[in-house]
Amino acid sequence: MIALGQFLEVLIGGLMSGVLYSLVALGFVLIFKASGVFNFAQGAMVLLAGLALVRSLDLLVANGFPLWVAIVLGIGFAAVIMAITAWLIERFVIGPLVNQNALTLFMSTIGVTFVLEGAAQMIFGSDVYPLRLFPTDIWLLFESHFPGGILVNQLDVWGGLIAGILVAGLAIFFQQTKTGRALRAVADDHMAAQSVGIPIGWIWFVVWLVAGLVALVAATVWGTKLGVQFSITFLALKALPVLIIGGLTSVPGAIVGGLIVGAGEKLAEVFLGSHIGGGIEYWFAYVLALAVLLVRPQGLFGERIIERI
Amino acid sequence: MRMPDTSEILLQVEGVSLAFGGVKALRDVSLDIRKGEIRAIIGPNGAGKTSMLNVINGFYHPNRGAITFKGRTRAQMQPFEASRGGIARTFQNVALFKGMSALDNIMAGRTLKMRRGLLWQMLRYGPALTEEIEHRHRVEEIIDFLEIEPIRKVPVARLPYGLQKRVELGRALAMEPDLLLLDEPMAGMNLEEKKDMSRFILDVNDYYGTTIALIEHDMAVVMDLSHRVVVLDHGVKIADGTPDEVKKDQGVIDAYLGIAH
Amino acid sequence: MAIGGKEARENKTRYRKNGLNEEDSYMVRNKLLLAAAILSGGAFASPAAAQSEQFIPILSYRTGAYAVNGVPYANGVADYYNLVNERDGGINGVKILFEECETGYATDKGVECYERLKGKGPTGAAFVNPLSTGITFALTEKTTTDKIPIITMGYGRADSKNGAVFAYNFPLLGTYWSAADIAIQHVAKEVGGFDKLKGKKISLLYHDSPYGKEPIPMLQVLAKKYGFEFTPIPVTHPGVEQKSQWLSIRQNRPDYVLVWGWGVMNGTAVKEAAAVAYPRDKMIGVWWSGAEPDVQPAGDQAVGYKALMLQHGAGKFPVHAEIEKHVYAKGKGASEPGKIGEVLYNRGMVNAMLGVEAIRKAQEKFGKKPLTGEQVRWGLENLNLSEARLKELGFEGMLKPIKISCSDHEGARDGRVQQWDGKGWKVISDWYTANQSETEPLVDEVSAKYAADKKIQPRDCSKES
Amino acid sequence: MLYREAGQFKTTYAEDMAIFPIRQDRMALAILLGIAFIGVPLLADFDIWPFGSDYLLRAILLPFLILALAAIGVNILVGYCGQISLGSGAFMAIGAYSAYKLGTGVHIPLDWLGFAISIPPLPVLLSILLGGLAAAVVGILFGIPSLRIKGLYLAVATLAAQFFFDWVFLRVPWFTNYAPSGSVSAPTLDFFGLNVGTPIERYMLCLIFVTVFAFLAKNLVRGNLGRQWMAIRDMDIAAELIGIRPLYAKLTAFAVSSFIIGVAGALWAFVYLGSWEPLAFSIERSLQLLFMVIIGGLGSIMGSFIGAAFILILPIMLNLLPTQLGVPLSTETITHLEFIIFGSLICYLLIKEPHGFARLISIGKEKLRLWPFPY
Repeated sequence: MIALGQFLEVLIGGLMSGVLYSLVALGFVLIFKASGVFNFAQGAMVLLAGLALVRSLDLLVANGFPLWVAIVLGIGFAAVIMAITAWLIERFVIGPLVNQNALTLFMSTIGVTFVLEGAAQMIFGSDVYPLRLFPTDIWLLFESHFPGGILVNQLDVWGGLIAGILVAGLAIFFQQTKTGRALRAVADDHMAAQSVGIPIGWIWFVVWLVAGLVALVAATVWGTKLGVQFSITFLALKALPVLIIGGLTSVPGAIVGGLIVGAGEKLAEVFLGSHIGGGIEYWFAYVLALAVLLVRPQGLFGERIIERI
Repeated sequence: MRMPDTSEILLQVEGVSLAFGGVKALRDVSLDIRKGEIRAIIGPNGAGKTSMLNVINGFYHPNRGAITFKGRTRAQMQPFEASRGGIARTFQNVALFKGMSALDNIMAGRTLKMRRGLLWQMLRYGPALTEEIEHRHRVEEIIDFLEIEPIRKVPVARLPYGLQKRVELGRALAMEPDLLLLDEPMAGMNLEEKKDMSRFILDVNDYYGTTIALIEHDMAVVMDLSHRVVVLDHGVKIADGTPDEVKKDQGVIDAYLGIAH
Repeated sequence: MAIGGKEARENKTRYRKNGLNEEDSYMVRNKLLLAAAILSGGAFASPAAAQSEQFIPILSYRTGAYAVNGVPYANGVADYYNLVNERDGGINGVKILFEECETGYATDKGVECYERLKGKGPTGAAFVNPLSTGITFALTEKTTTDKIPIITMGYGRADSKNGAVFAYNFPLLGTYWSAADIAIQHVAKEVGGFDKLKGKKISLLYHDSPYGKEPIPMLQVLAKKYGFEFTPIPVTHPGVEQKSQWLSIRQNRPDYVLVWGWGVMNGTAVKEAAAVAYPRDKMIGVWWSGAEPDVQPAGDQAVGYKALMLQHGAGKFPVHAEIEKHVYAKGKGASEPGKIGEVLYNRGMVNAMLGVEAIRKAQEKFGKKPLTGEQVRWGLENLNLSEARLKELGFEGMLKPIKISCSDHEGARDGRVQQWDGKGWKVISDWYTANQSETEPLVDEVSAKYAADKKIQPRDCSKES
Repeated sequence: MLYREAGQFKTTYAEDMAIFPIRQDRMALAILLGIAFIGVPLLADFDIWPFGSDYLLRAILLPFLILALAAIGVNILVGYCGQISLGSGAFMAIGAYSAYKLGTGVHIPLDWLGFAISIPPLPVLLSILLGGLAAAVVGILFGIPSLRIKGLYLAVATLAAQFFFDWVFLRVPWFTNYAPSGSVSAPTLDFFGLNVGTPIERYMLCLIFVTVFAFLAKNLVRGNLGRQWMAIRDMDIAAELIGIRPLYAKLTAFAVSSFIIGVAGALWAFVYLGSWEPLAFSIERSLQLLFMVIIGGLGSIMGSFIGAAFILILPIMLNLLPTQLGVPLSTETITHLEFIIFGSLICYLLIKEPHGFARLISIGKEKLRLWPFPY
């Protein structure tokens, strides 16, 4: 008999972890939506952003800057690094590869992943760097109702809040700003967008920049959770099923997909894993994604694929 | 012009309707195609011509109606039923296999006739080799017929549009079809190419006795080639008859002139 | 290439017939080497090595998911070799030539590195130390064929303690089975005796790889013997996501959690333990889960966390002063000076020292010249470091005496327990010695099975000198 | 002037359909095979550098041959049939572990039925081939979703196979014969009484496998089945309408591809690694194989070889070069530089020639044919 308290606790913990996956998945969605590029480098971008942030932060604090100044400057510095990265990627990789098939583009982003991983570690070091931007204490809720209460980590709550703000911000960006609207036009048909005078190179730069900033946000949360280190790049693999379940082109899909994956895999691991050997969360999300695709080949929120001839 | 010898009906479409969401592509259309004839389907853009071909070869499944092919009636065709039953087609926007040579494209049309299994093919020896050579002979006949010998090994993506259309016709012919559906075989061609293509169509009809249904915009071509013409407009059949009859039909004239009705 | 081939062939036959002296043949070989090097763009040519150098490969990982732990270790190894070269002019005058190769903790890269470096130097690799249990498994057979000892200090396959079967494997100072036994001994001590273990719950949080799985059979044996409830909990490589594991732990409330992690998994385990409020002082890491990078990022959350010590811990000893004097003062140090004396740095140093001492031992028998792997193996098997010798070397207080023999390739199986106080590691226990009566039956059983599978005729250790 | 086909007339279709219809190509292939089958063993036999040391054979040629074989398998699925797969590593693992089980004897106790299935250890060759077969069966199973899921969605779906099988071989002790560490080692490589042990013997073994499978694969892709695969790849709807069954074409591609990948996996485990764990067939391996076929050339058997050589050897070269040239760089920097240069080169190649080395070669050949005239 599964205790309700434990079930709720795992469910909540899972949903929260899921939101953290969504933070990474969001970056994928943005780039895929605007340029049809399946960006494997998102994980490496999180690493780069995190390293740039934490290293500059350490340096500033060591030089006597007050913490809040250091944080603002550090985030600014990391944002600049992401902007440079976005420009380089657009200029030297994605720009020249326009109109290539999806597989070639996908592989080129793996190439970019190698470059980013190498460069980030060469410039900023390959140690583990602690980052403490958010509280990591815990709350125990409903202790009167359940023995031991329901454990909630404050960091997860912060992660959820930030994801919410991020999605809202992106929605405003897409709906209200000129660049955002141009971006949606490019996403629909980049040839047509180009012909009405939307500078496509600029738009793609903006998209990669936004994805880079999303990576920076993800890095603040994940860096606090794990410490900024190479292993953060593995998050890309955690975000893939989130993406597929939500649909490659849907921002809300990335969030919902994250919630489903997070809750699903934690529940499966805790309640099923103990019976069949443990470690099933390693593949559970992917099998779930496969199952979703069999029912809806475009993911839950993806645009329907219509075949014509 | 030679008239078809029989009035035997090869394919009969009865009361077919097709809708995508709210858009009605075909509304209660009936038509028949007789064995050995060249049947033209014409109409303004968006009239539902291509949809009709798609219904005939099973790519679209109509919401209502029945299709009788070679005496068997069904609510809808399946692509494999159609191809196995001997319906071949070409496409409005050339649908060749871009990465393959002209020869391989046409050879692909022989798939249904090739029997040897995976293991023999892997060895490419004995029966598999014999079969491959035998079909190569047939395909070379088609290549000769379409006068595309020099380009047989060229990847089709590199061929000019006119030749691509010809290769596509070759691929359809390789299936040795009983019914050949041609979707705008002359679109985008110059006069010279149109003449060639018209000749091939007539020859196919003549020489192999293949029944042909074609969609074409060029009225002169349609009137010259076809035995009977059906006219669609906004998914509705508005006329059906010999070229001369259709030409005089007031509804057809209005439709083409865009008069509201 | 064809011409070169013919020449060499002629050379070989001439050598056989006329007894061409070795030097001439070496020259011809060098010429060929040069020709071939030019033909292949020079990429495969080995630089002509001086005749009097002993080559030692370093298989390290300074990048990737495990770099955090790989870097200090590799630094310790390199610094010690440099110390021997700078201070003593080599091992009895034989300089150490060493080269690093990056494995990234990946098995296939490890195999490539081994193949790349095993033939370097005048006599080939003296020994190899892959710092990865996975690579150890992959190399075990190859090193036996190539006659190169594989030193796996504190890791590797536990059954290779049996030198009669594993002639070339040396899991020095302690295998995982010894570690498991020591950990349980410490738990028993904390709960007040082995009889109190009955009914206790002990979980093993392990890296899901051969490394993490090694202790399981030993712990199962111990669980049966002492009647505690043993639960293995796997963590998938690389170990960044452990929430569900710790939520389970929170529900099951085991009395102790043993941590068998590496790289990011260790730090994450500490943080997640804090996140579910599992007491850190009920966690005991293996000696690979008890270094500074594992606890420092967690800050205060790590206070109280315990880990086994592979004899040594952190801290500076006389040998460190020597290294600072002879290596760092000359600007040849590999590490940031502040990190000298960290746990993994010290372990790298100990590892290098044992290798060097084995070579020194072998030189007693084979002469003061570069030795082959096979000769170094003899040195390892007859290595006997007394308290006095350790003091001479500057390792007093870090290590206990070690004596290796044919039947005991482990040499010593002692350990202590240390605890993190937020700033540094503090030794909190006395010495434990793994109980051989517990480990030995398992070693015999598993190594006998290996010998049968591989059709190895075990050596008769009573006949070895 | 060397590369002309003028004067080479084909009088039968059989001649025209030969595997290499142009004489010069045939000669080049003969020379290549001659070097591979006779030259390398001879050089190695006489201890002539670079074959005197095992490095080139054991650390370069052996993995090259095996990964080239796997790349051929991946190319059949991705390059010829157009179904993107990121799960190739899993199929290598299935081949490896199935071959291991068959080579060491299978015992399935079915107590609830009152009997047990026992198969004695099979000969190594048979185990390897059956390992391939097991991979083919699982390949078919995981190929079924391809009927509905397309493109990158399919690619991610195939990751399910990758991660699931990683886990299975890690978690189910039956597959590792209950080895406590979960690491298993290959049975003795005994081929019809011949023990394959030395590097050169291992090399010859893999060479034979690769040559045979490359020819079989070449025959398949230029036959009827190959045309069906390419038709599905280029335009699946049109293919269906001319009578190609997508189900049959896709599943045969999955089966043949997985079979070859499975055999390669068994060779990787048995012949190259000797002892292995599931991490040897991780997602990195899948990505590496995909790189090989894309850089080498999608839809080209020859390209699989070139791609394998490039992707395998380039990083090693980059890693070796600074040490060889005596550039004083730390291992760390070298490795980071290796990453950066390797990644940049990948991007550069994809931009310069998205169709890979195979296309470069065919362009080169065409130029050579016309040489010295520009066109």
